[in-house]
Amino acid sequence: MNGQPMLLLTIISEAVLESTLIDEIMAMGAKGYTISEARGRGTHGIRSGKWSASGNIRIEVVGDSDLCRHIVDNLQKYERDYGLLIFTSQVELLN
Amino acid sequence: MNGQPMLLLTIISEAVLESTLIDEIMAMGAKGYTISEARGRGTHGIRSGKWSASGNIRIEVVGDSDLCRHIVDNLQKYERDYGLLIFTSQVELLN
Amino acid sequence: MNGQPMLLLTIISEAVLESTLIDEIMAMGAKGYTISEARGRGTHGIRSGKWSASGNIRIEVVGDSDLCRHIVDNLQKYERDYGLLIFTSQVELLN
Amino acid sequence: MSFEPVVLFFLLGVIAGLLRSDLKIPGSIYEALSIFILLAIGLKGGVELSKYPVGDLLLDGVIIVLVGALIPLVAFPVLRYLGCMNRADSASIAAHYGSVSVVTFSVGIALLGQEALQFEGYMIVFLVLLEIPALVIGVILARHGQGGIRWGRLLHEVFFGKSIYLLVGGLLIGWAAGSEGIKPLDNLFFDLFKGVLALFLLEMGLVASSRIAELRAYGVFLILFAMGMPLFSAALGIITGWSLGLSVGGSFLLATLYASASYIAAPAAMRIAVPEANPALSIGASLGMTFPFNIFLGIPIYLWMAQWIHTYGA
Amino acid sequence: MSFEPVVLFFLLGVIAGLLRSDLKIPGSIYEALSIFILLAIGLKGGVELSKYPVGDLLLDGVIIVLVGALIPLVAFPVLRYLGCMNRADSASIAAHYGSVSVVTFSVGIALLGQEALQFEGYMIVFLVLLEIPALVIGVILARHGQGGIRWGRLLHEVFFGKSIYLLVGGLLIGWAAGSEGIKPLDNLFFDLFKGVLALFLLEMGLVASSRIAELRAYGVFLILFAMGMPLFSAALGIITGWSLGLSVGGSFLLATLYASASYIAAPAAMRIAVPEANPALSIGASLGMTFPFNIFLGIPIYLWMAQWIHTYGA
Amino acid sequence: MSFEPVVLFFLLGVIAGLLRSDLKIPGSIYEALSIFILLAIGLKGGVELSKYPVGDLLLDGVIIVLVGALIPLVAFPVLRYLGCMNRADSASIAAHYGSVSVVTFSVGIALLGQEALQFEGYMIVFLVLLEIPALVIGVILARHGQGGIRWGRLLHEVFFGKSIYLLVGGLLIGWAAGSEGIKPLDNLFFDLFKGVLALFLLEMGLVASSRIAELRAYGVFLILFAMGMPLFSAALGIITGWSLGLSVGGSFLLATLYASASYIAAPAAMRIAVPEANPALSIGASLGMTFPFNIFLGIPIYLWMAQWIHTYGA
Ligand SMILES: Nc1ncnc2c1ncn2[C@@H]1O[C@H](COP(=O)(O)O)[C@@H](O)[C@H]1O
Ligand SMILES: Nc1ncnc2c1ncn2[C@@H]1O[C@H](COP(=O)(O)O)[C@@H](O)[C@H]1O
Ligand SMILES: Nc1ncnc2c1ncn2[C@@H]1O[C@H](COP(=O)(O)O)[C@@H](O)[C@H]1O
Ligand code: NA
Ligand code: NA
Ligand code: NA
Repeated sequence: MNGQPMLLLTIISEAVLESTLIDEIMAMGAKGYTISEARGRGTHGIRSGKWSASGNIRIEVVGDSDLCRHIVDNLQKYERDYGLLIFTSQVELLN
Repeated sequence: MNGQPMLLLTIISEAVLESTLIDEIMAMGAKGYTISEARGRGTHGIRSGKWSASGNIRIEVVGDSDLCRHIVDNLQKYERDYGLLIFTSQVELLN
Repeated sequence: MNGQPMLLLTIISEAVLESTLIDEIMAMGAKGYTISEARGRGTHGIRSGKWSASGNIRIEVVGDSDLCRHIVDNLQKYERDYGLLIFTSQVELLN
Repeated sequence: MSFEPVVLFFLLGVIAGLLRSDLKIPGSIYEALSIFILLAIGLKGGVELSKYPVGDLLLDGVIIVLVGALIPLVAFPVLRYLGCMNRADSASIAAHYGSVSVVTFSVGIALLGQEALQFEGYMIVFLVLLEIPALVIGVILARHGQGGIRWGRLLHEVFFGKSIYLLVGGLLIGWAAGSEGIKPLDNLFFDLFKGVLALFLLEMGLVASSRIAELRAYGVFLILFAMGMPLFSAALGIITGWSLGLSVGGSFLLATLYASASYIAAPAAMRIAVPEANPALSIGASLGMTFPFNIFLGIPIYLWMAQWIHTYGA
Repeated sequence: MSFEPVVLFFLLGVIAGLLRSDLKIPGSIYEALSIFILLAIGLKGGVELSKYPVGDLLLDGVIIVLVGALIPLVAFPVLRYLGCMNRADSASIAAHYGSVSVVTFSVGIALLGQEALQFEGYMIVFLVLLEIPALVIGVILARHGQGGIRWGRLLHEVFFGKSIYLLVGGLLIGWAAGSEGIKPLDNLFFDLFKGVLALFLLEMGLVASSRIAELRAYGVFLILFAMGMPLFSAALGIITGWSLGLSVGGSFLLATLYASASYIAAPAAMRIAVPEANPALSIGASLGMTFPFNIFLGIPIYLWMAQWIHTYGA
Repeated sequence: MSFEPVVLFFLLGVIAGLLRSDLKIPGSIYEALSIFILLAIGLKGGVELSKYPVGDLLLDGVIIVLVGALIPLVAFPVLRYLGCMNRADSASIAAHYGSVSVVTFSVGIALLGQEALQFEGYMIVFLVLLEIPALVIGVILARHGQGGIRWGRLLHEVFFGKSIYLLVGGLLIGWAAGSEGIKPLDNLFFDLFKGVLALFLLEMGLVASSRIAELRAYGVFLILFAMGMPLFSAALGIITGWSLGLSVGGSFLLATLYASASYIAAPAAMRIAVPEANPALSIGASLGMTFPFNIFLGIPIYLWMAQWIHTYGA
């Protein structure tokens, strides 16, 4: 399998930020993204997903390290006020 | 933690392919798989998940690199016509 | 991107274990966790997610290797009786 | 012109989508609403069917299906040669227009209710019958001269796809139980039908609004096709219904069936059987254009056409 | 033999599953339907209960619970020694059969409605009472001679598990509000009950179809048990009901309760309290075999049994 | 004191949450229930509105909105100076209390139904009107002297947020269709309303129970505020309603509107427009304390206040 080394950027955030984050991500030049629903717990307390205001989303973007850095830099401004968890991992893109 | 090094194969695809992909994956000898619902955007446009025809799924298979290669080779034929994103990452299996 | 190297611990288990596992994870000192719904197949058969008793969950915890080891050690006792899949991968935490 | 307030919910959904409102109906609710509508229509059809001797409907059924099969056969060359589209896309779109839309049909029934017009209850049976040949013809058109149709897979998709399965299942249960046996279910499946239809139209509006934008990218030909084709099919339906001696309501419903384009059964079946066709085109045309055209303009026009031919025909 | 059309929806679901139709009811809708059914049954029971002085039911209740407790105590040795199953599995299956199924019970009530037979409204209270001891006995049987039962966890699971909690909660609200106070809720909880039951049975059919296949793997003994046990329990119920002077409908419902096997409360409780038991066995038997057996064959038989004993008994 | 059994479902939810029952209502069902309630209220309001000449309501509307705008303007300094909270939190909480709760309002209507009291149907219009200025004032208070309000984003959130959009949309559809045109939808939107409200209250109870715990962390001041503020606002409402010559039911509903605090529209709008405010505080107070206070104690008190002033006033 000679895949292409890439970064997988995972962002976990409050669902209310969805459209804002997506706009930022696409503006930075991402080719796509994948979203799934999540719930959880962190420094901002329990996010139970029981009702609209308490759900999280999990956004994944596959891209090169430049793209990921740009996105992360741009999301810095949301960190103070919103529950966010951002991490990358190495993946091999196979198509 | 002396886990076993393994590959985690992640496939993001249109929900309509679910049973086809699962059949392929099990036929290649996978011991299992995990599916979760997703939505997203890529070269095939927005997949909003709003209705049955527009949802994505996220399939994960933990296996050795042989298995993953076999699966990926077998999925090649769907790439032309369907929205697919396939990547692997290194994991340590702990049970 | 000078992120912090961390481990991402992923646990896939029967939904009925949710509160038990969460209690264990928080008791081990995790700062948070993220849960999403899943379904799948493994040695314990098909878990279709069609009804309450047959759904899986996917728990993710970002933490250092000590924390992950503690959690994994503590979950050992559930492995005999419950469908569980546990693995870790290297990530860079960016916030 | 006749007007049915339930279509305002569709408008509400479209506007919400265009204005990027955060209103959204969860996917699982969409599934539940569509299961409800398919089952309810099937049950209603079955109850009606139980009042007729099936044999009497046979000839009518055969004629209606044969005429209906003309629709994809006319649509295909128009798309292929007039529209210069590739074979797969032409075939897939033709299948969508040959197939039918349960929701468009339901709006038609709602309008008849409001206008207090009768119709032949067994029309619902034809809804089921019309779905099937269109999909098969679509696949044959796509594969013509290439061989390699996976008939097993296709027919499985057609017959056991959610949409036909629930319609046929409901039909059989309604037929077996009859109007007396089904009575305890009336409160759910019949009395709530129109309200659920309103909610479903709201959701359809949300979905369609994103399709409208997409459709624009494919140029003027597809837009014209998406409005002209239903008018042609409806005319075919009116004439067929009138020739068979159906009532005004029956001819109108047959026209509505012919004119409607599928967006539940056909997309799923075509995605499997003709994967190289671009679903954005067929769904864009059927859901983004033909569906709103039908419920706002088409349906009132078809009713007027049916009334006209029954008054001045012959 | 008596027949209730609502069970056809179960059949529709089973066939969809066996034919691998793409019909599926989302998990969240399953949850919503089951919450509705549990609440509605609870409310109905509470309203009925408010018409009786609770004291009068006490003796009947104690007898019915004590006789009901025999069921897991009989099932356990049969499974353990006749079936050669291990202790945990035998105990878990025994608990499932000692516990009750709200949906089976609802189908029983639907049949009484169709046959225009009366029944003692407070029977629903026994539904709640019977669930509890069976689960406790199951755990004791599993742990016999080993100690280490986590009673706190178990009792929490039993009393605050969704199933009992909603039944009891509905019961109390219905009882507090009374038949007048609950009237504005009738449109939702009572009038729609049978329709929702039909949808739930459709979903149960989809789920059960996958269980039927699994059950085959466990051989003929479990299949025989899954049909013989309800017949035995039903006989116990008929005799108890008749001895207590219940009506035909009441005796029939008691038989149905005894004969039914749980697949909501028991699986959840057993998975927590007896985790080494294989859930595929207990759910396979109760949902894959006993549930369809009861709704298609058992319930008509039990009604016939109840009518027989009330005619020829004594 | 007047009592409406539907609130028992809220209690059932709270207790389930406190006892850590595994009962949970899936998020998608919550969404569906809230869409239903918003649409149904809007439709009802629209039907009522179609019976009045809109011009006549104009003056009343302006006064009611102006008086309503006092609420956040009073709440802000109380929170900021008496409660020593920071600017953003004070402004956000003030906006929640200036805004309204559709469910609290619905419980109020349910109580009037039970007490067989009339009310001015167009009150529902004010529900919509009151939501908007409160949110705008909240943002101005938060940003005062700092500039940088993103008005476009905020107004989009206010007007096209799910809550206002569905209320207004329902209102317009109800108004366009009128009481005759909407009749086929009555079975779903009006007859089932109270039952759906009961289910929604069950879910609200589950959600609120987790908020109650959180609220405790923020001390006694916020708890007192969450009970005192609605009493003050209700008094304002009673006096305004009585001065405008509304009926007892109308004055009571206006008091209920003023007294209620938002937990659908306001949290979403404030999270976007004043992100530095801690949502745990505002939602904790409005949902964890004011909502239960209103439905259990407030509403009966406001009714009593309205009856009192209409008897002894002037
Ligand atoms: N250590 C962690 N591991 C996994 N997920 C986390 C962790 N910390 C936070 N999260 C997720 O990120 C969301 C926001 O985190 P926070 O801002 O810390 O409240 C939480 O609701 C969780 O879903
Ligand atoms: N760069 C990306 N990062 C994350 N997910 C992606 C990316 N590109 C595509 N996807 C996902 O894969 C699906 C199919 O992609 P495509 O075939 O490019 O339309 C999309 O709907 C997304 O869910
Ligand atoms: N090889 C695998 N790859 C991905 N997911 C798996 C795999 N094996 C098991 N799983 C998941 O883990 C759950 C429990 O596994 P098991 O205990 O093997 O039944 C399954 O239902 C799947 O969701
Ligand atoms: Na058609
Ligand atoms: Na039993
Ligand atoms: Na208010």
